[in-house]
Amino acid sequence: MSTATQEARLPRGVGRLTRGWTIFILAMVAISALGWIAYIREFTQGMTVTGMRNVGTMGGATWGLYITFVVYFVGVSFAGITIAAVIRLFKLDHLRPLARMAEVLTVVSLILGAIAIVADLGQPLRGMINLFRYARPQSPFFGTFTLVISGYLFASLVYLWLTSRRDAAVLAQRPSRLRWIHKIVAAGYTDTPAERERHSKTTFWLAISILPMLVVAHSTLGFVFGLQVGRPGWYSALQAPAFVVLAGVSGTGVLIVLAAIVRKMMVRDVGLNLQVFAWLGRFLMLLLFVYVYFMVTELLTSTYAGSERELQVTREMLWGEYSWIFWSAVIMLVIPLLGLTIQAIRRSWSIPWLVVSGIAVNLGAIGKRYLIAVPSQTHGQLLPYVDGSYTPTWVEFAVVASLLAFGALVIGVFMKVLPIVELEETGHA
Amino acid sequence: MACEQEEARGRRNGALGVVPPPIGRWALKLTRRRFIQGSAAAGAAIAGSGFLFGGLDSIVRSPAAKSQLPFVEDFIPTMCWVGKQDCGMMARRIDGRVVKFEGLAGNPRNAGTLCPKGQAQIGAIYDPNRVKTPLIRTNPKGTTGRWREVSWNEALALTAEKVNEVRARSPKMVLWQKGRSKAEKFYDDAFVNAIGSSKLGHGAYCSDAGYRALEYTIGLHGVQHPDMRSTNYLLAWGWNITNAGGNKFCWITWPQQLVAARERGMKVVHIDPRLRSAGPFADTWLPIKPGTDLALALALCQQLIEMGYLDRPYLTTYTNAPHLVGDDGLILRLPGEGDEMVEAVWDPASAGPVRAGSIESPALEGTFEHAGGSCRTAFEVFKAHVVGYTPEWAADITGIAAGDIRTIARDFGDHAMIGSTMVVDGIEIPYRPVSIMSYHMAQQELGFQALRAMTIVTMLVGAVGAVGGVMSDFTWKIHKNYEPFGDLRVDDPPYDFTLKNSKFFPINTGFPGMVAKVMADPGRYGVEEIPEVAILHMVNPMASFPDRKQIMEGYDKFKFVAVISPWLSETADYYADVVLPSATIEKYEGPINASDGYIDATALRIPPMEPLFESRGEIDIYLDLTEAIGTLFGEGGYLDEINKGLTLEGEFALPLYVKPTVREIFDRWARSQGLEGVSYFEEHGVQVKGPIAADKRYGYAVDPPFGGALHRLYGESLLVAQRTMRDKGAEEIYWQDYTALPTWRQLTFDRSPPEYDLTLISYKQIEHKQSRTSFVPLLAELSPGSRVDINPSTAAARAIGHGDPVWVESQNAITGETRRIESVAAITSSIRPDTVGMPHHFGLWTHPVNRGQGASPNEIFYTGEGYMGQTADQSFHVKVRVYPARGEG
Amino acid sequence: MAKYAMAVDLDRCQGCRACMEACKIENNTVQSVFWMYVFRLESGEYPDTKMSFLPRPCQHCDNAPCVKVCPVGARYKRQDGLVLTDFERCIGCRYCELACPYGVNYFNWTKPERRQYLDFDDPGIAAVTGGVLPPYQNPDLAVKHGEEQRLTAGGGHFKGVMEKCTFCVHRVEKGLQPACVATCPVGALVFGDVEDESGEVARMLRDRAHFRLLEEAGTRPSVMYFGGAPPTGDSKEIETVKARV
Amino acid sequence: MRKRLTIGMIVVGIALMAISYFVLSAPWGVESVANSNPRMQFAPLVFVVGVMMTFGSALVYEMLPDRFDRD
Repeated sequence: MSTATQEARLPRGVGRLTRGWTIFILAMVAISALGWIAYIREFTQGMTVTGMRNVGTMGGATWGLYITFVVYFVGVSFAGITIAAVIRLFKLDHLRPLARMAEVLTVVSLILGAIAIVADLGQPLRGMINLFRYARPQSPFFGTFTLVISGYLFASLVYLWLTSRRDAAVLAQRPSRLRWIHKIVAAGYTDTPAERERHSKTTFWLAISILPMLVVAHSTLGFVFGLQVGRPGWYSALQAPAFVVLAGVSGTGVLIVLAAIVRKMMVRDVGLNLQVFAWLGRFLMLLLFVYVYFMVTELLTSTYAGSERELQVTREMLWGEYSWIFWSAVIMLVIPLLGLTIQAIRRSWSIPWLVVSGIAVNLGAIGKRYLIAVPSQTHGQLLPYVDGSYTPTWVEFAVVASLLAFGALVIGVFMKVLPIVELEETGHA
Repeated sequence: MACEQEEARGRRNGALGVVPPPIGRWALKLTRRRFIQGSAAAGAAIAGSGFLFGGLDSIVRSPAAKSQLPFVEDFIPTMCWVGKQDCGMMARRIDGRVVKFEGLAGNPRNAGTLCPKGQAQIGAIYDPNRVKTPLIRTNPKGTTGRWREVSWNEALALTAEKVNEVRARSPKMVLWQKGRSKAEKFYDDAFVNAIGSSKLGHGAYCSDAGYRALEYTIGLHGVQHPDMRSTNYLLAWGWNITNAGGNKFCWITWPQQLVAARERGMKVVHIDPRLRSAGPFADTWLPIKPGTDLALALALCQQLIEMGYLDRPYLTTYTNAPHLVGDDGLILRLPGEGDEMVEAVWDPASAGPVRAGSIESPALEGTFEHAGGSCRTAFEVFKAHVVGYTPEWAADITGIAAGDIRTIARDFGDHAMIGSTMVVDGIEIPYRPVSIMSYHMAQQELGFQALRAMTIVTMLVGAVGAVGGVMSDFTWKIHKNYEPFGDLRVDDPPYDFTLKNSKFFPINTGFPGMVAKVMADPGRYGVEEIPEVAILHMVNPMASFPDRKQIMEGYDKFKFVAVISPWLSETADYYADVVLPSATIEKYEGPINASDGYIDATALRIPPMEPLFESRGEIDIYLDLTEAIGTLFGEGGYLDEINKGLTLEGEFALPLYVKPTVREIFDRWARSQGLEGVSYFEEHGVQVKGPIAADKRYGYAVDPPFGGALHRLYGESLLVAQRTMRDKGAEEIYWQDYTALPTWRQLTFDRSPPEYDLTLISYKQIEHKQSRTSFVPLLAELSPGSRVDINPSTAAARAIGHGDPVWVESQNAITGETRRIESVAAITSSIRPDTVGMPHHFGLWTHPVNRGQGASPNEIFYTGEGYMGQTADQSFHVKVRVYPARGEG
Repeated sequence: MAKYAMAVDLDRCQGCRACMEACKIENNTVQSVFWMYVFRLESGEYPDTKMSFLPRPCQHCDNAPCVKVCPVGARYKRQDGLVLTDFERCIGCRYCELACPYGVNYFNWTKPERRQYLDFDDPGIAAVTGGVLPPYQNPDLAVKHGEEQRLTAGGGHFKGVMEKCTFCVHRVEKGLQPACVATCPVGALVFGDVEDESGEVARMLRDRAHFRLLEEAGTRPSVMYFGGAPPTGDSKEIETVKARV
Repeated sequence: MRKRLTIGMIVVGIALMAISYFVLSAPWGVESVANSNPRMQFAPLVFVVGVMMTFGSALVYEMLPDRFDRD
């Protein structure tokens, strides 16, 4: 037999480089490259090439698109690991096909978040040293960088690896160019009952320990904004919980989209059936409900009881410069919510609809992240500075685009190295 | 922090600002300490450098960092150069390079502090856009110049040749024109005398109508300002408190005295179309209609008289109020000793006219029959004159409520405390703690008479020269104009090109705008000879004078123009044949009065470093130029004139046949002042001579009182002049304001068509000085460019938003000409709705920093009949309409 | 140990902005950076217009939000009350700027030499200054200060790090007043040790009422304002400088 | 043995986190004065190592071959 046909037998299309896939990968590489060009420009000339400027007399926003996406990426990571953990904990076996992609999603988006932070630093190289050298727990930033980026990323990686070992082992039994990788990942896993037993135990405990840490991690991110008295529109106890929930929303959204894509790609049924999507749909609906509720209370407090400046920021958001972003974000969140609710009631789920909702809520989420970051800077000055404005430059757009592309790239590659959907329990030893 | 406590105490004693320790100790201590720290820093710098720690983008430029350590630090006292105030500065030098200017503690004018302009001079001296070498023009004049860099010798030779060519024929046709002169003795006097040229100042654009008014009325060279240490109630009449200075002193001296006075409880009534000028320092703001100040002043006179706030002893003794005026408006005269006639007063005792001064208490009021005719005291005439000028009448004209006018008049009268006295330096002097700051009030159509009326307001309560009252000049020496003004000369043509003693302007300020007009059309004014060569000294007529069009028509006539300036001025750009680069601060200059009105002091500008590029100090330039012209040496030469100007006699006199260095000249002068030499100033920067005694400060206390001048309430000679002017066929527009008593009439600019519904005024900003600073980047950053201050309601009515581009279009009510400029709307509630204001500092083009700064209102003001006063002084008012510039092709 | 503070007398301030200029020259800050800023404010409607001036240095808060949030301790509070930035440690995250309610932080968006006021690469000038940039560069700024000997004085050091008013630490350690205080023509700015009873600041605190900016934020500023009144929501800024680049 | 090692790692990991957080890193306290420097440089690194150890324990637990126990 030629290796080709042998590889053809690798499940889940692992190792099979279709034309479409290659084109996709090349495209992603191209976009990432563009981002690098942009970033090198920023690195050499300074952040003057971005649209960011000082608040106050300079009338700008000093945190812009980058931070918006840091928050967004970390948010996306949330859903992945949560769902994976939930599946493990509550033995939701019919959702197992989601677990792997969920885990991958988490790892990837966390990496993107980390990169985005570095891109936002004026002294990135110093940053990488000084954060490890001097970081202060007193700074809300501390949690973001220790817990979220390092701890959380590391934990997810461990989790991903452990849960991938069995599949790797299975693949390693077959000859292929990727065999060596599979051997490494399998790390001597021989599918004995004892090992399975031990494995499920480990993953169970991992899941248990990851979940609380998750909440902490995302809350700390919320605190980065929520603890700032000096920023109308930021200082709020709701900031942290709202962050967690919106994180869930965006993450679940991406997961739905990803699942749908995988479903399309897979030649055989891999168990990504309507039932799975229905569950995701309900989950998303639930989160959306909670988030919209938070949003309303937030608005109510800031408009009803808000200080002069609070009011101004809210005004700007609702009717001013940022209204278009705000209202489209609201629509992007509310319409899917309605759609999902209707489907939930009618107990009939349409995958296309879910995908649309998935994309919509993510756009909505990005919009909301942007609105948290920017208006409070341009219109939230407590001293009588003239209002400012912020428009990202191509550099920022390019860097963000390349980050997204890079994420897609990694997932794409992963698919061809390890099964993006777990292999069924074949039971053979 | 010993130094700090010293200061704290200093502050409480009224001395403001930091007191830098004496230089010697300072330099030593510092240099040594820095050496150690320096090397430490150097080490750190190397360690801290490197890619990882951003070393690549490290200390702005690395050679700098290296060259600094170790370094030598020293301090050179000098003087600011940009303003009229010449504040004392301390230049901090590192290895001989000036790194900062700070206030010179010892100088009374600024007490160790500096304004933004002074601070920013560091950016001016290092400006790479200065004129670096002498330039000779290579293209036709009247347009942007192209230049050839030449040696000093070539430039001087050419200038000398052209000057001599004209001097041979008639020296007066060489015109030396200055904007500001910082060493009159060397420039206005010595140089001008040495080459026998005519000279022209900027006065008529400034407060000169006011100077003439006070010279005429009280014999002093200056306009009204308060005795700030004692005044309790001040009419800040158009005083741009937070942005500009005032008469004699300027910003920093005035603000320092003002805040002290405020803390003492002085009330400030701000009379100005803009509130921005006084800002928070106004207790009351009377937003007056531009150009109507005379009406308000007359109403105040009417009220003071009505309410009986009169200082009769003063009026009777020191003014011509009791002098008898006949029905013909002329003063009744009686034969005195010999054949001279003496003005008469009414003696109640003998019920007949007697010679003024011959009795103690003549009648101040009353109408009397005498020699078949009736006569009244001048005061009686004045009373009758103002009786119609009621607050209600004034309210319509000025836009100020009648009630407010009454209140102000009453408060003014009350605060005057008429009859009270105070003992100062052991002399009992009348105490009238009310005053007026009237600087630049003269810059309007009725400037001369408005200032006369405002002076009379203070005369009525006897505040002139009283403690807390009205000051005007440093001294009470009667100005040389006082006598001649008593009998104005009105000659027949041909006239001198300044129209001195002409039927047009019997009182004449010497008005460059008018001169330009005359040069454009000499025949029209009966002038035969016009200047051919101009030497421009620190002046930029094209940019800083109104009516650029007019100015250019004048300058087109010059055959040769030499410009002395550190930067390529706009005038140089268009008209200079030769540009001689002068230094900014880096030169010896002076001597300059450094008094603050209470302490007498003299200061000298000391070069903190060598003149940059090939520039030279003006005195150096004039030494070289006169040498080239051939009038440096000998009797009547430049050196001789300097000796006269600085009164260098005997051992101190400059030898007439040796070319001295400037430092040597000042060394002789300093020694003639009883100092060890110029080194005294090189160490201290200023010579403080001590407090000014009461008998020098207060008119009542000097001997004779008021310097012996009889204050002219009634201006007979003005009336006489008017009659002669009419006889000689001058048109009404010239003679109409020559009236014995200030008389209101409708303003010319008000006759513009109704669509020109706004009045444009121009103003000064604190960040800038005339046209000399808007190209200094540090200042251009603080105040970036032209704007039109416009009231919200006015803007709304024209659909103009803040920051919108707008056209400002002016109309000349006499010629019908219209002009327009584009600017940017600045919406502010601190200006009258019927008035718009623009800063006058912009509209320059030769310096890269000026690009995009926008236009200057000077371009749309007009010079000439109707837009200048009776004394040939520029009016800065014109009717405009303002409309959005967008949507227009 | 001294505890430095600044007193601002709003009854004296003429809004001339000399302090801003003195600060820029003393600290060699680049274009459109204003460690010291003076608001010119207008409120009310014609003819009842009110005007006021409000100098805004860094408030050097005792409970400084910027110090709290700095992830690497580059922004720190000294025992003598000064809040400073360690230019060699700052990583340029700009978190301090967002935490600060006063808007006093300025970031080096690009290499300082690119934001000079003029192109000083002129042989004529170099002849005098030896190519130093800016030509009036203050050497004290290259020197490290304080017990910790950290590079904290002056501006325009590194690309990508944060800057702000230092109360002229390099002058204060020499026993001089901050540049803004030294130049203020009307003595509206007073600087000194609050704990020194004989000092001017302490005296003013004894004799006169004062307020501090945004006290409700709990930042406990070291800058006290005497006379005048805090800006209201009605206060509108006029005559802004050229800072939007 | 494996279990012990695992638990050991978790304990040490958490200990490291706690120590770096409360002891090694910048001192706590309301006043912001003098909490700009960590007591020990690279304390945050210790924290991160702690996190990694804690979760790394899972690897040990799962991957360490059983024969360890047998000996």
